[in-house]
Amino acid sequence: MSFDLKGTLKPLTALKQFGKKPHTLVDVPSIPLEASDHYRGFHYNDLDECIGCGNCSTICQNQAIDMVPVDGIEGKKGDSGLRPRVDHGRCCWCGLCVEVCPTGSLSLTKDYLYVSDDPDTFLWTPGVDNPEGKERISFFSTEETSLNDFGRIPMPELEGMDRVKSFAEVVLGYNEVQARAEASRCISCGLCTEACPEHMHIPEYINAIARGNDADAVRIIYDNNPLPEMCGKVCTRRCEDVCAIAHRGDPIAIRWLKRYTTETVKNADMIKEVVNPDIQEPNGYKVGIIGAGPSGLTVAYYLALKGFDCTIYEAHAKAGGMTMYGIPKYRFPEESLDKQIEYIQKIGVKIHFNTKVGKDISFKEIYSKYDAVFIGVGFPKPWTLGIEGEDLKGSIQAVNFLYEINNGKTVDIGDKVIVIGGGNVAIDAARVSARLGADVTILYRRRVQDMPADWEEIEGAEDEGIHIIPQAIPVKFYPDKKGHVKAVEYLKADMVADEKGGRPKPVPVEGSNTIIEATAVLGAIGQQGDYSFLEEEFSEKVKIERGRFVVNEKQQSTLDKLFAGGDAANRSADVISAIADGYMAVKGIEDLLVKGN
Amino acid sequence: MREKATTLYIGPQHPGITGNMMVRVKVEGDTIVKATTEVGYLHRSFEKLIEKRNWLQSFTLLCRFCVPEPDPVEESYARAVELLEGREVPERAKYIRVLVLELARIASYLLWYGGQSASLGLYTIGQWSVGDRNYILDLFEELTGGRVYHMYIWPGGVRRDLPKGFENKVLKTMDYLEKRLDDYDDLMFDNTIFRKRTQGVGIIDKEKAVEWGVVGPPLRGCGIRSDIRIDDPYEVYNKLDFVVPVEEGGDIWARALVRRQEIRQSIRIIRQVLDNIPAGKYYNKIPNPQKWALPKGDAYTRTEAVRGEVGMYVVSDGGTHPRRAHFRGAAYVHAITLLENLLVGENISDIAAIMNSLGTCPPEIER
Amino acid sequence: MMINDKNSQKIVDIIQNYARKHSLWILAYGTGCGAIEIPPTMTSRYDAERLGVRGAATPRQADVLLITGYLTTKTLKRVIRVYEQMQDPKYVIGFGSCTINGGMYWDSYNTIKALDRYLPVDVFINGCMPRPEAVLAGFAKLQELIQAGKADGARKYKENLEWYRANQKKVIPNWRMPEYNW
Amino acid sequence: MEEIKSTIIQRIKTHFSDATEKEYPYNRVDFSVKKETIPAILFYLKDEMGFKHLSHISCIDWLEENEFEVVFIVWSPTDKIKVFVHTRVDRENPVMDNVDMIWRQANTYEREMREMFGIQFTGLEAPEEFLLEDWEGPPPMRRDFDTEAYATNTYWERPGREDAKDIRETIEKRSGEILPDFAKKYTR
Repeated sequence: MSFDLKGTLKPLTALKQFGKKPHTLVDVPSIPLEASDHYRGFHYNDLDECIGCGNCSTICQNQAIDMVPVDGIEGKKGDSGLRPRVDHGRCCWCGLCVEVCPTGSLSLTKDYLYVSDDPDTFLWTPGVDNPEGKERISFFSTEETSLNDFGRIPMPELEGMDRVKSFAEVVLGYNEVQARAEASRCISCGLCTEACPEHMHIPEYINAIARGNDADAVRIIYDNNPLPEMCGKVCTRRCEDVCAIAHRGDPIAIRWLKRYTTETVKNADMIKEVVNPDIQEPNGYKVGIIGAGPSGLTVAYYLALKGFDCTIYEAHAKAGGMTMYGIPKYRFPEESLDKQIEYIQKIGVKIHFNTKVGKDISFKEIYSKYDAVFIGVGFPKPWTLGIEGEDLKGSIQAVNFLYEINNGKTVDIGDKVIVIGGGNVAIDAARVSARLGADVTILYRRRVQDMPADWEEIEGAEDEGIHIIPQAIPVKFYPDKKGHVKAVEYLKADMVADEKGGRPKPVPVEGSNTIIEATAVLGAIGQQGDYSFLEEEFSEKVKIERGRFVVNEKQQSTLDKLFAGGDAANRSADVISAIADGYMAVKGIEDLLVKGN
Repeated sequence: MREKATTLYIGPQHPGITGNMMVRVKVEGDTIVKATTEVGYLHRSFEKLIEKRNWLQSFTLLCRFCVPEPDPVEESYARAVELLEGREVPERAKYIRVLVLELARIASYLLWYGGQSASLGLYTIGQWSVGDRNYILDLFEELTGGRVYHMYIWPGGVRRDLPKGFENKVLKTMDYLEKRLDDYDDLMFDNTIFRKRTQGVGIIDKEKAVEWGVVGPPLRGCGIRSDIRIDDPYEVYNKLDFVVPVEEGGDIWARALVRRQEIRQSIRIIRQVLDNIPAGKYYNKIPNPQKWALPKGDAYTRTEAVRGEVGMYVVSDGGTHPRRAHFRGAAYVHAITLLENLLVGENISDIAAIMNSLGTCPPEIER
Repeated sequence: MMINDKNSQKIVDIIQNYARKHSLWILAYGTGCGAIEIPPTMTSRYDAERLGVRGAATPRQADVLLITGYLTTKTLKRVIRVYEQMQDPKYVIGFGSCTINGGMYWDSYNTIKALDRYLPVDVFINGCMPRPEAVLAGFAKLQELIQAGKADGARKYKENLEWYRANQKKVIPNWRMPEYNW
Repeated sequence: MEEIKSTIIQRIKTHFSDATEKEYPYNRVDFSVKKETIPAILFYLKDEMGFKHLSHISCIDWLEENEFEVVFIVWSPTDKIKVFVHTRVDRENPVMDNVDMIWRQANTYEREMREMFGIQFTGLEAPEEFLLEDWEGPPPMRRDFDTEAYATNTYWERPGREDAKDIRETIEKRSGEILPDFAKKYTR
């Protein structure tokens, strides 16, 4: 074996490193090294931003995240009141919880040092136990990086200027692919269920849609809502306001998904087949219901399922109440209402049409004939403006206008219509007028963003070429020679902040009078109740405050066997609240009659 | 005179810097006559656990298959999922992935420098190379947020874009490393101890190599030019200019030489990537992970890691959870059947060196 | 060393603990994935030897058993045996989430979840995986505890041997191990 | 590429009448065969068609169909093509032919499948235990084995997880919503 001189000496070149500055970080561990700018260290949670949706807890494959109550944080609508607590004996610092956090409140910090001899101290709540973490956030999600799907699947609609040509339904509805995709965006937190007056099982039916099981979705929906197609089309959807995804993106289209599901069942027979309700044997109790609006129908449906004998008295020729006569057909076609009413009738509910209580039948008779009575008569009477010229020809109440149109009649409104008000009725009236060929202007006394109408409706109106004049207070209607309305004078208003902290008030500006021409004026500033059917002996006993029945949490009025719901009892003035009232009244009536309390 | 055979247990505490496994060797004198491996010290049952993990959650788990070099596993999984779903990956993401993979390759080779030389009693190189490896890990930390487990390559692209000024930092580190590699050479490849202990030791038969399932540097050390980056190209490797080094001999020395050249090729690839990386999106967003279902089917993707072919066989039953994500590690073949074969006739003092040169990685065997 | 006089014993303890804390030899038994951060800790950048921490080849020479991450039941068996072979004073460091509450292997059928049920752990280091700085901080903490005389896991183990043994035998069905005579 | 693929399909189909093929757009061809054909088809692929490299062997438990699927993935270094050979094995009586004489490393895969799925390979010579030690439960990779339940029963876990479920219950409690039973399977 020969001696390898080069190979023996070469390693000695390591000596040339002698005297060079070492790589060693001599300060560690007494001064820990600062982690890099994107380091995934311990969690930090912004407690105010966090809504406790629990998505972090769901994504955590290590089950390291628990949702726990935290001192000083109260739950409210859109906030569960719980905050994530992280078990650092489970955490793997993958940061998926950060990527799926819908609000972006959860983040990771640069801190990574924690050493202890007690293994139980590794369980702590980010944000509560490390408030200093706020300054050290290094790994966070933005709208761009977040794994939540923030973009809503656009709803197919008729084009703005096409749709004013007819009363065809504007919204075309999702097809199956679109519905599955939209349902897949949902993170199933369930925050929405609390905001819904009826507490519908939203995450469950959306999950059923996402998994491709529409029949189950329908069944879940019918569990506490007998008029889902109505809700699917015209609901005020408070659920979407609190949607977790809405914090950084478009809320899940809960309403459209419900609409999609209900459209998969084509007729009343199919509904019955799919829902397959468990109808109980008749129990002998009889319940009378006044008004076939949403609340009345709900009461009738669920009581009928429980074996009660239900009879509805309806003044008009068709059921549905305001949803039938107040909502234009391009939003809510008659067929879809008919389908649902037919289904409810199939369950065994009797409806007497064209029977106005107080005229065709007395309230007293109903009250004595039935074991319990539910009043869901709604607000049929419009408020008036109380200004000069309001009773001129051509000045029409918007509700009446919509009633006539929905009844298939014609109303002469000319070609220049002014609508007064900013609620859904105002927008509906405006859009109907546009469909009748008129040039429409809406006068509203507050700003556009203050309008109580749905933003989708407002946008829809704008798309259809309807002008909105905000901060305009009408003061006078001018007649032409024939006594027909000719023009409207209004004052511009300034928005003045309310001292008590309420919403800003419009204050008219003197001398800002403007006059615009009109061939018709539609007033839509609200409706009120009409309880003239109550005989004196009842109206004395039943307490009515500010135009509404005073009811307890079971919708029971001051008379034991009299229940009330819908607009006649609550202030929400929407379909879903009416249904919720009906659902509660069912419990109340059942408790009263069957359980006896 | 025939000596009596004795049985020795090498392990389970790290026979080389390799991970926990045991080799039971029967020796006559100090020559091995029979070797049996025993594994299972690191079996965490990943493939069982993913039954309860969805497609996204699985990704954080699967990268832990191989600790020294997790990125090829992430890459394989991400690509398998993309293949199943038909998801496109932006061009920029592909370049970033190559950058990450090559950085991981370098980091892993630096660890190998330490392990291979330490297994032969040369400790200085390890002090240097493992220390220098920290500079690569610093880059990873800045890019991905983690030193060891990056969880960076995921289905659809990569998790975050390159931070500002990152390219320059990479180039600086590469310049530094290139100089250091020459220092390592002085101590390792020019060292007579290293030569004498590696040349002619642990020879793999070239004729049988492919059949035996040899892949990666050991196969190239047998004189067979085989590299998945070229044979079955993925990401943007077919757009990059690099050489797959080949050495004849099939012994530890040849394998070491292959690795020595490969680390330089990786630096070359990284420079090209940084020159050519396009602007644009780095990620095609996946849907809501809770409800992300993949179409029914299966996919097998292969990636060239430092140990050779690593692959991921992913099966979907159409649901939100993987039906199966079966990992194929190079060590699965190298460290069991091949090692048992190779050790026969060798000296016991070479066991650690042979294991290191094969890229033994028990966590990827046992999963 | 035992001295009858209380005050002298105190001084002896202080000197003894001081000596002990500056010579922590860790057993080179990287049990889980955490082993990957040990080479950086020991090499030039972090250079744990500054703290008196260095590797030891056999259990008899080692002071510290570093459990670097998850332990499968198969490894646990070996680890227990190794621990019992170690000479006093001896310490156990639990390294990473998996030793605290199972980490990401919380539902795995083959790994133990809480290390302190099976071995007396003196210090837990958080992280998955902990950075070398955290490892060094863990050693610093251990040194602190040793100086304060609180790192008495080995004593706890002896006193509660039955409890530990029962836990160990629950997860290791086939014990087949020599019982060390304590 | 397409040419090579069709040649492969043709050759395999003429030799093995029970092989059904499935084509993929990239360099992959799949065959499904009866389990008895496996050694023969693998021999043929390796010795006659140049598929020298055994890339992978995998097994999938199709519990619903009461079958195991065993997949062999082979690679031809010359043609640069992957061939997948699928076969199905009855789950109740999982017996298959051993193929480790074709590729020695198949031995390791078969040991693992024997341990993890309980598939028996006739003539397999290997130590009984592979990854597990003193395992008494069912083969763990079978889908009917519940690892979470096993882990909870066997290992002690640190207490502290009070609400592993969801915030849904909290909200339900607050709002008074009553979730019907049939809907519960859709709660996350």
